[in-house]
Amino acid sequence: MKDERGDGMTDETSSSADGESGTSAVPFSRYAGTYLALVLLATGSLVLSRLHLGGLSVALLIAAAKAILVLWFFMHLSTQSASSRLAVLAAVVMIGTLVALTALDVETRHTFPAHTQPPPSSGFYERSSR
Amino acid sequence: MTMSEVIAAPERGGDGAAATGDVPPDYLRAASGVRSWLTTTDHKRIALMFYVVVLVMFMVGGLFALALRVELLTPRRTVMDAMTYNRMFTLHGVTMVWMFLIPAIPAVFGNFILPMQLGAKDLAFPRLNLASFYVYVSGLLITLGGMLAGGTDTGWTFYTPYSDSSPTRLLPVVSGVFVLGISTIMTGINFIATTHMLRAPGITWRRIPLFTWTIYGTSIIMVLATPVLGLALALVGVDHVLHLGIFDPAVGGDPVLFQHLFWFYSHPAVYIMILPAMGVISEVVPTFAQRRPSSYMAIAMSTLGIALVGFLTWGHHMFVAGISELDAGIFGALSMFVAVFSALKVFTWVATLYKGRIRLGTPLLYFFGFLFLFVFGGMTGVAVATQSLDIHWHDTYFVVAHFHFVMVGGSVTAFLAAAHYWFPKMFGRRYSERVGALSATAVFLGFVLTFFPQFLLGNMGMPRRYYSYPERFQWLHVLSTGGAFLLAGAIVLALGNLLVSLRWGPKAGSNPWGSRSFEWLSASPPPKNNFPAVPVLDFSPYDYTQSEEEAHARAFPR
Amino acid sequence: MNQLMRKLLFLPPQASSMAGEIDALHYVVILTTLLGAALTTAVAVFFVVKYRARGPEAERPREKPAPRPPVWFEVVVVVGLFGLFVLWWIVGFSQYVRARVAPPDTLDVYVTAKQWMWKFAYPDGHSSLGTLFVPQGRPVKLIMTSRDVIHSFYVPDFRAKQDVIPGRYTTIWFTATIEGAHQILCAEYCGTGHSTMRGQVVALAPADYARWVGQAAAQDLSSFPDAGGAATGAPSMARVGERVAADRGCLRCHTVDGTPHIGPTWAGLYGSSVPLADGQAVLADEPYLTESMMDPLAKVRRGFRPVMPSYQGLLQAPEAAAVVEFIKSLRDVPPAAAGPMPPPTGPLPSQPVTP
Amino acid sequence: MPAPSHAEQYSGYPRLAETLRFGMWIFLASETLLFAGLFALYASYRAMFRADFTQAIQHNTLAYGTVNMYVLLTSSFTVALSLATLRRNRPRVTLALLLATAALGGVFLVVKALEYAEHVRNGALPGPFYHWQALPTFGANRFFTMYWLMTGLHALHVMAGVVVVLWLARRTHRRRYTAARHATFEMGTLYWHLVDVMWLFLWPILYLA
Repeated sequence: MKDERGDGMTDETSSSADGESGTSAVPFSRYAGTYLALVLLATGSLVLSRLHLGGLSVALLIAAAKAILVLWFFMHLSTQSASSRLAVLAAVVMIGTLVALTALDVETRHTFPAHTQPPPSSGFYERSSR
Repeated sequence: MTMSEVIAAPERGGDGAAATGDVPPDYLRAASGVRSWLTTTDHKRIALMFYVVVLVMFMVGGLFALALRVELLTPRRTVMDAMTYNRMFTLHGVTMVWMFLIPAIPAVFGNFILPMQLGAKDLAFPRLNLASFYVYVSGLLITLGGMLAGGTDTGWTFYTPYSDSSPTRLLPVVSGVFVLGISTIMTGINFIATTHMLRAPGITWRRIPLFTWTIYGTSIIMVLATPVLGLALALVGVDHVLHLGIFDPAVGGDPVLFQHLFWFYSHPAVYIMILPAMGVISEVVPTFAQRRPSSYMAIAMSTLGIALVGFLTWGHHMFVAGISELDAGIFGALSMFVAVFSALKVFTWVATLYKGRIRLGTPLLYFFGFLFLFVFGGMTGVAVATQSLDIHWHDTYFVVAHFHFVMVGGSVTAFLAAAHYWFPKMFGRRYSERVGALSATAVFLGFVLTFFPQFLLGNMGMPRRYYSYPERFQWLHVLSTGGAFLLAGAIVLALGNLLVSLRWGPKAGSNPWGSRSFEWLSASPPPKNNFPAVPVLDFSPYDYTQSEEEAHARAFPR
Repeated sequence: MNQLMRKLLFLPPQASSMAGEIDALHYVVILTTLLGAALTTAVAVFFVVKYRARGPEAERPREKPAPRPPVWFEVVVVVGLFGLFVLWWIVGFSQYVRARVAPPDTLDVYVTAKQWMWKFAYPDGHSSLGTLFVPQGRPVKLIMTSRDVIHSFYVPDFRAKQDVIPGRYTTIWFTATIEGAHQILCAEYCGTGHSTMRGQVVALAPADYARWVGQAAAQDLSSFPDAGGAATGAPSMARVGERVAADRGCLRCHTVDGTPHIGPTWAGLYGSSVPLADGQAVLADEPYLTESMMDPLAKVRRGFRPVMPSYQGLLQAPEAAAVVEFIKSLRDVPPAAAGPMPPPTGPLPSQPVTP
Repeated sequence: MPAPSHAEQYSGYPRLAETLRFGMWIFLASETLLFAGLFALYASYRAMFRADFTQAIQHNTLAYGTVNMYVLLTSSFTVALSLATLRRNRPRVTLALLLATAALGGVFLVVKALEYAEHVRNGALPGPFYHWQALPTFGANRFFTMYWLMTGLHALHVMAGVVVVLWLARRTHRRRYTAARHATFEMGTLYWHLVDVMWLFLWPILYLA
């Protein structure tokens, strides 16, 4: 079966806006709104940590929300081609893999203690308790 | 700029229509003088410059290997002392991994062939391409400087805490490899951008030739894994100089964490070395069988599979390093998963020979060498990933034999196959098939004689990186050393054959192998902009139901 | 069959309990590998010979594209292969866990790896350099640490290997089944003398081992540097540990008969679950006891004030091992109501009380 | 602006701009992987010394970190605005915003220097140089070693970002960019945003929880 002739340009390349004119219509208010949201989230995260609520997981969730805001609006990921979003996704997945599997190793060490005791020669305690 | 405008104005590019007889000069004669080479942004010339430097580094690494093999002839001292031997195996590792295997196929054949297979005039960022060559050369010089200053003896893995306390000069070698990593990232960015953005009209993702698919998969690994190597080496370098105790157990650090960071890069790095080799084989087999690959999607998707799942399996290098059993179990399972993709490719290649019209040629002979060595080497990889067996095999010559089977038996054999397969396209000449066939057979025999005894050494329990060894291992080492010299001679013969044919080889037409892949649509050697006009490639690169003339007519409509 | 395959593959003798089953899996995996490679190449050669381009017909383009194997065939091959690999993983992982986690009642020997030598400290007080004497047929657990860089304790005959990491304890266990000497090699690169860092595991029959233990104990124990006056016959490691504990002031806070005092009592401590100040509980095994001596603030027992000074640098590894043995010897002394004690009477240790 | 020599392989400037942006996004993905290694080390050492880490975080200089957080958020806002005003062809405002961004970057570095000075006074130095009496534990040693590595690498990236922003300012001053042709300008702003996103994640794990 012969391949059909002349189907148009590849899907990605024609989807993006035609050059620069498309993105200039972004109103200033959107930038200001994003900035305000970021500051509010930062302050919220600070207050939560001062009240010792939620701990690391909540703080990281808020940080992720702020990161998505910056990526989507300030860095215009919304108007980028699907390939750029793929790049961001791949980076996030790889970081998650490295952190997760490394920390899992340390977390589940049973046959021997997870963390180290310095050999006698290190003299660590003399220095720090001087 | 809609589709129709592009087709309507092919001549705008000022290349002159091929039909009017003033054939554009090929890229070799397009400009002359050393400056035109050193400041070129033509991906083909940069590929040739990479070719020369990569081959030189291959020879340097090979000399280190021969020195090691001579030393291992006798259980005690033969020609050098322990410290020299330890530096020699480190330099053999660093040279072969970062200066030859990783750049070899992507930077030489990827640079030359990828834009042509996509129908593009050049890579997305030609100046970045030239910059990556100079960064590569400067990385080389820094590392060679480190070698002359005595090099280091930590092995190419730089494990802490020995790399912190090693008396040798570690910093130059580590910073040289860091710079080589930067060059790898630059090349990776270039290839991904070109594959996404610069495909000729008509090429959808299902019509990209398979070699370009593997270079695209390799570039994903290059871009995502190399930074972690950069960080790991930077930490080791800083630790060696400033003693910040990052992994130092005396202040609570854990040396196993460095191994996590290092192998997070180094396992995908072995896929950087083997994926392009698979790409070359995926081009050679359909051409010599004169038929389409038995399953295009199998090879394309397993390339992406290897590129992505390859990131999840680094723990199988650390089964006995002191990681927890649960973590080791997870890594073991994921390692089995990634092995299936390689096996799928092997079956697809063999199935591609079915009902083909097979012509014999040197690249096909290299394919046979590749097939047996890669399948046997790859399967021993699955064996080493089986956890209880790895306890006995880890850090012995069994592992050395495994990765040489895959790296030398796989990547180097495919590198030689690519060198012969694309030789007519790159230089417009043919090499002598007889000498080619002889050297291919000699490479295979030399290889098996060198590395098969090392499997047995590993089973007997001979550890890696041993300067002196118990007497019972000696006769296998003598066998292996003999094989090493035969292998070295065979490789020199193969490359010598190509070198000679550069000058005295008969003229080659634009498509000596009768392949339908897109790079063969242009002249050999191709003009500066690869094709007389922007080709319309809306047909499969493995469509042997149309003749070459039909394909040419479809690609360059009047 | 087993011996034939072992000799064919150049494998060393199977001298440990695990070696036999590991080699069985080895034969299955290696045979499949050889078969797979040979079969694939044979099919390829057959296709090349059968479908060589012959005659002018080969030059004309094909009428219809070449046939593709049916999808079900590809699926079967992939799933079948994946199943085989997962099967290997299942067997391999179960053997791996059994090879890593020691059985309960093992003879514990402390191993210290130092740049280019192995040092063994036995529970009954004496130590040896380079040669490890073990009873045949009884599981032996090695508790290993390194003084400088990463080494790797590797005995090919036992199919056993474990990296020895500085600043941490890693364990390896085996049951020697064949008497005689089995070579120890270092498998992780550790410097110039990496290839000369060899030793021997000597497996003795139980009778010989008993006689060896008696005979070694009668020797002068000067080889045990910090044992102090070893005049009264052959002190076992526990007795040495008791003297070290007395000399270093451990017994000023820790009692041995279960009565409460400043620190938790050692009676019945070994193997019990210790409730910690931060709510968790930890098993009192060698690593916990050694860690509590070197870094007492890491895991403070609930109900006790964190006043214990660190013995870091004051206790050498053999002495620490001796004290641990002494604590283990009090394993079955019934602990009385070991609650916190009334306010201290004697002088508190010098370190200021942290909040 | 003279079309670069390889322009003829692109069907027009918009296509070249899109490719440059895509290339930049790949570079940003690669750059974040550099920090992934440090996040993995931090997570592992935190898993080892859980209590010591929470204790060390409470002893860390929260004020400096929070000020730096707001500084970088504002700088991200100003650099985003500079791109918007460039697209509205108001180069003078763009220049002002770029200089403001660079200034904020400078403020960040000054605050960071003060913070480092305080840590040095406390003795909270990495590895064997650590001698802070208040926290004599291993976990604190590990925390401050990771603290110095992560904030040090991030500070290097902030310096590089300031250089990039100043380079953009110089070319804006020379009217190199127009509303239709400013791909390299956008690439510079993307790099600065990356520096901000990095601190978004460093701030909680080093100062908050």
